[in-house]
Amino acid sequence: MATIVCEGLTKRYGAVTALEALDLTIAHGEFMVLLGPSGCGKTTTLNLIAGLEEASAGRLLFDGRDVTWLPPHRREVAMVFQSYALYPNKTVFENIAFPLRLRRTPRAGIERAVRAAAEQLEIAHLLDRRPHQLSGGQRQRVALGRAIVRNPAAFLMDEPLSNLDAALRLSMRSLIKRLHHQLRATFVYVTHDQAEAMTLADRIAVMRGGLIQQLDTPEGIYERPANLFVAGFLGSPPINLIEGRIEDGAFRRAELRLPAPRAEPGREVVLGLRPEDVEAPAPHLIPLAGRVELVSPLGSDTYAEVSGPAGTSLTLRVPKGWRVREGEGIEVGVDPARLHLFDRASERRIA
Amino acid sequence: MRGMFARRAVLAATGAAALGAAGLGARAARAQAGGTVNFIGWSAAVDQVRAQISAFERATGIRVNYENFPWAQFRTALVTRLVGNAPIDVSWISDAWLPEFAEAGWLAPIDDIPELMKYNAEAAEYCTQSMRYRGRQYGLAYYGDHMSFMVNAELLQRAGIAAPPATWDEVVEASLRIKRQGIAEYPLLLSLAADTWLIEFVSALVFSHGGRFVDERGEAVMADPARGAVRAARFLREAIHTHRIVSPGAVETAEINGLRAFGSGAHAFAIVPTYRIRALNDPSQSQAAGRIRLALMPKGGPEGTNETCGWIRFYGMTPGAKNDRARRERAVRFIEFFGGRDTAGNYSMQKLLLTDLGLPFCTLPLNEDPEVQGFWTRWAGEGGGAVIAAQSARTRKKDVISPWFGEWVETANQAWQSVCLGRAEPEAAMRAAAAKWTELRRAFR
Amino acid sequence: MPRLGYDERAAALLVFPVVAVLLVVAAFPILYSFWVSLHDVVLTRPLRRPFVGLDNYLRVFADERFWIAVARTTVYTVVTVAATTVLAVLVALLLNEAFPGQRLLNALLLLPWATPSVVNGLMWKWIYDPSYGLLNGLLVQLGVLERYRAWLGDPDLTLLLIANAAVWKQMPLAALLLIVTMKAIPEDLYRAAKVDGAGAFRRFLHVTLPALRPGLMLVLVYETMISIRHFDLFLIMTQGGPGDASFTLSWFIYVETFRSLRFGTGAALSYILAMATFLLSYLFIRFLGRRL
Amino acid sequence: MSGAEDRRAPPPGRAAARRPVAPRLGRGLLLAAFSLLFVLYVAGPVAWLVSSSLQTEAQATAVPPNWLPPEPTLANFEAIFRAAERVVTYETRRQGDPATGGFLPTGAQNLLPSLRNSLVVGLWVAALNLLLSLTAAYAIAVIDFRGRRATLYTVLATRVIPDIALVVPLFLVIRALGLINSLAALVVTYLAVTVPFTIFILISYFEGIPRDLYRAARVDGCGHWGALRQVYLPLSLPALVAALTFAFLTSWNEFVFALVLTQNVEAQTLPIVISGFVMDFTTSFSFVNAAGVIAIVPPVLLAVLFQRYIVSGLTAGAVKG
Repeated sequence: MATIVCEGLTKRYGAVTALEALDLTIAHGEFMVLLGPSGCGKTTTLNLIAGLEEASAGRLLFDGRDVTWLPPHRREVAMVFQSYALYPNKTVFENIAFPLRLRRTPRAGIERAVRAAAEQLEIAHLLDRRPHQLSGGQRQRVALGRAIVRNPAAFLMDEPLSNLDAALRLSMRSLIKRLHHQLRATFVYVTHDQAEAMTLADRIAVMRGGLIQQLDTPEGIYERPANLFVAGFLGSPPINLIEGRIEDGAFRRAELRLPAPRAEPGREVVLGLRPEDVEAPAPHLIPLAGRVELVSPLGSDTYAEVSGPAGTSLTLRVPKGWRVREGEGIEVGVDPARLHLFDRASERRIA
Repeated sequence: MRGMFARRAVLAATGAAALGAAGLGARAARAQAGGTVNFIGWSAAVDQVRAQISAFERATGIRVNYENFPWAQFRTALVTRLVGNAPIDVSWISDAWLPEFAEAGWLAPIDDIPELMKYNAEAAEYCTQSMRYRGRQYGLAYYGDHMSFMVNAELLQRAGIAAPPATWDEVVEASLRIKRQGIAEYPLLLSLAADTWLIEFVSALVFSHGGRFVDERGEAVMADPARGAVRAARFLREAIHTHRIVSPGAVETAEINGLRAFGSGAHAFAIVPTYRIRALNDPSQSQAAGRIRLALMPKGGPEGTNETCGWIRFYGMTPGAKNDRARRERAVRFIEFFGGRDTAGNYSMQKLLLTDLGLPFCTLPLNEDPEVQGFWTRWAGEGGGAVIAAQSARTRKKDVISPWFGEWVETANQAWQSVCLGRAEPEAAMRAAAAKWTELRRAFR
Repeated sequence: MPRLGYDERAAALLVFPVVAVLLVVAAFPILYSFWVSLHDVVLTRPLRRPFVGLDNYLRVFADERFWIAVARTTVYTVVTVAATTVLAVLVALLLNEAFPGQRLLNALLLLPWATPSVVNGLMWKWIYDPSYGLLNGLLVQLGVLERYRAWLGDPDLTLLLIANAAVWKQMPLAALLLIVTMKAIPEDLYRAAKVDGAGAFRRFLHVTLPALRPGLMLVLVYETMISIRHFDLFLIMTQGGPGDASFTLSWFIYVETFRSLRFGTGAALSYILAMATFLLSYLFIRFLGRRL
Repeated sequence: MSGAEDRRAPPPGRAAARRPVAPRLGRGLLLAAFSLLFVLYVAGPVAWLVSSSLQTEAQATAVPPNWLPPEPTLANFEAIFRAAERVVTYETRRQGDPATGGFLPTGAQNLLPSLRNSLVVGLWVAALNLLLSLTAAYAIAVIDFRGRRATLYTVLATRVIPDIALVVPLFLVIRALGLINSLAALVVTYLAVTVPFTIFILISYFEGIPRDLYRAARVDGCGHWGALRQVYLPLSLPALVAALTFAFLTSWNEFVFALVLTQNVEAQTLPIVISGFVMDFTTSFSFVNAAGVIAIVPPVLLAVLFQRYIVSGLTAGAVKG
């Protein structure tokens, strides 16, 4: 179990910089999720922590010990992969036992540890099989088993659920969460799936272009996205973004006008409104009207695409109990406190 | 040994030492140990050499390490071994290589070794001359021979030809007659494959046309239309393409294959090394046995002569052997036992080579040996020995022997082959060969 | 200069043996050969090897044998490569079909490939033999020929006959490479073509051939590279003859080097051939690679 | 039965839906014809080689040829295996020129030693080649190190140079190393000849092995050697067998280097000795063909044995092209 500290960690491939001076401290026992689109540097970060790639600059500390130049097999980290990465020529038992064998664990110890891990993951009956005889979910359990059978400094997970179908993904997600609670170990989890990030993480690092955009708890990131990218990346359906400027303490775009008391006047801004942040009109809310273009019922919720004022096109969650039809008008209320304002030039959050 | 050690060090540096340890290393040095003579020759008379070796080993207690290579590869193999410092003591050498090898320092002169020089007194003069270069002698003869004109007497008789033709024109005439009568498709057999015999065959043709490749001063005269070379080339071309008395396959007929074809009785005339007469008249080796007779080389053209081309092969000693006392002593005894008299005082090897294979010798005293005289009568027929002796007196050594012979002969072979194929005019081909000669001669200085 | 990490140290260690062997047995000889090509090295005159600059190259270019050799090599290479490729495509098409006995044919295909080239040479020489050869026997028995004739001795046929021996040996590997490529063609493409109403020939033209491109590319480059440097067959079968009918560049190199013992010009010739091979492969990959 | 009858004679209107019998028959005939041609072309020459090796010299050189041995004899093979036993003295020598007499090339007794040399060299080359190209291919395919591309290109570039161009300098190098006429010289040379190609095959194959397996092995505790041994080695068996076969066959076949680098029976390989027969004074066709048959047997056995692997091993390397 370890605290992981990245100090100015940088990775370049020739002229391309995959990771730019990353500073990140992952506390002991913390579940850290690295979230971002492909190519954002999250997997590079994971590989650097694992030692699978060598840093071009910067330092990496495990519990204060400098491991920057330590090859992976001396770092004591365990890893789980999107492709499961089970050794096709070994049985399930041997797959799980493999790290222990490499550490010359006594035979009895291996037997015990593998059995225990298998029981915990409910794959004890599969131990004699080979990977190609298993389903995707079973394979990922085996991969998890191979990770937990040792006592690693950290668990590194590289999109472990991306290859599973939706239902399995949910159950595996809770399995991983349970494991984290039981093991109380440091987890670094890479994903591009915001739902996974939100449900699993103690903290999320949202990355883009080799830089951390925001590092915060899931709630913090959702509630106060640090910039346009983070705002746009989290939330489903995505946040509505409306360009405009600040005039007289309000956001203006043609006839649309929304209060923005703290923003300095004259600024070019982008206003963010999450689809779910609308309610039935009420006195303390700002009214917003438009015409319904498309209705998407999801069962639990219904979303509507609305052509709003000033030529905007918005996706809005239809308040509970409402019935809307395409082609009809709609009017909802927006809580000004839930509006997000970003500087258009710097894309940073203003309030 | 120091050299050996240094080599090993290099080896180790290149990571090959493991191979050496695994039994893959160079083993060449081993053969030097003990009382051993390292002798290499081409793969001819192998059984006779082996027989003589076992006698030599019994008589002297010196062991012989004998290796042989096919004649076609021999010169290359020998040269690369000499360059590669292989421990050779004695080797068979062709007269054609002598200037080249002597210049390169690969052969040691033996004229300061009286044990060997004393045999000159009993040897034919042309043999001794053929082993000399720049006034020094380089060996003792293995055998000396010349190209002979042979006829299949039976075919001649069937065609109603009484006496063997005396000129090449008569050969053409007789051949056409034989061909017309359907006795033989190609009455004249020539082996003109581009192997090492080609120069001897064409030299015999050139000489009998009264020609020369090179004059006394070493200038190429082969391209001179008035000298015999061009005439000989023209004869070849006409024989193949105009008269069709020589098979167009001659250019891929090696000496050995020609011998077989002649032995099968399919041809009336042939140019063959004299020593082949024994095989040709041996019923176990030849269907035409008993019918092959010798005649003087026909004369060609206005200046024709009965001259033919002769050659000698000899035992040569390497400088490495000569400069080492013990090795020299063994090598001298070996050369004497094979090229001179054996320990019992007999020319046993010369006699063995003659009686087994028909290889003519250079040692004059053996001519008086009744066994030898009986041999010629038996295999060359009545009077055969006399023809051989007469031809032998009309034998010239190759006039193209020079330090640049090895290079020149490649070009010359191609030129002659092109003529045979009808792909080059005789004049042009000879000009090309002459040009190469002049170029190499100039470059040599 | 960043420090050497574990990866680089391991890589250096793992690559070192190969690099060492190649340095000693390939790289050094290549450079040394260049040095030799600039000197007048004649083996029979071991004490004298003056620097002559590019003289050896000029000598070679001025030598009419060189241009003959270039012509012979060109003809031989073109014939061999073309015949090998066409035959290999046919054989690949045949063996890519499923039919009884196809496995046996597949095994037979390995026969020429596994035959040592020396044996290949003597086998064909034996078949072409003017006195006893099978080719003569066959043609006479079939009534095509009246009597036995010389084959390799015919300068107009020599190169073609040698090429035939080469094709026999090389075709299997080429066919194997093509079969492998064919197996990778998605079945859907054929189904689509069938639905579009394409017959067998059109399917070959519009589906198989384009998909074979990488395989054909490989075959062409590989066959060219080995055909242009063929040597064994020439030594065994004709020794450059008759006349200069099979006097190719590689045979010229052999003659110049090991018969004439002129290592200098031999090395220059070798360099010229190497450059030609290199250039040719490059051009192939550069231009044909796109269009084929 | 009647149902079948019905189907065979459909009403004229449904003719279009009938299975096209004629084209299928045509295809069968076409395949049969091509197969026959194929078998004749590919196996014919070898069959003739084998057939004539089982004949006496007279039978083999008969006109018209004996397609099959009239009385199959193993005399030629016996001669090869007995060649070394003979001791020659004045009494036991063969009289007459062996060129036309005994029909046994003088190099005959070198055949078995050369067979042994060929085997030794082939096996060493195969083994060392595997070791060398395995490690190098792993490093180049898997490890990200500076100079990786340069290494790959250098390795491949050495094969662009024609063998014949390397012969001269190689001869001089091997001579300088004092290795002329040793099997080691051949082994080292053949390694250089075969390694670039086998590295190429293995790299292509390694690149097909999921990268995650490598990462898993590394975090599980393998060093590079461990990853190579535990993951890449067991998973690339077909490519390894293909590489091994290739290396063995190449050194078994190789001629030019052996011709120049070896000098006698101590190091000469089979092709050299056999080519010697052809160029010797003595040419016994039936004997030479028997020697040829002996030279073909081991590689053919190997090729047929590993047929499956050769094809699948080549696959990865080929298709990428």
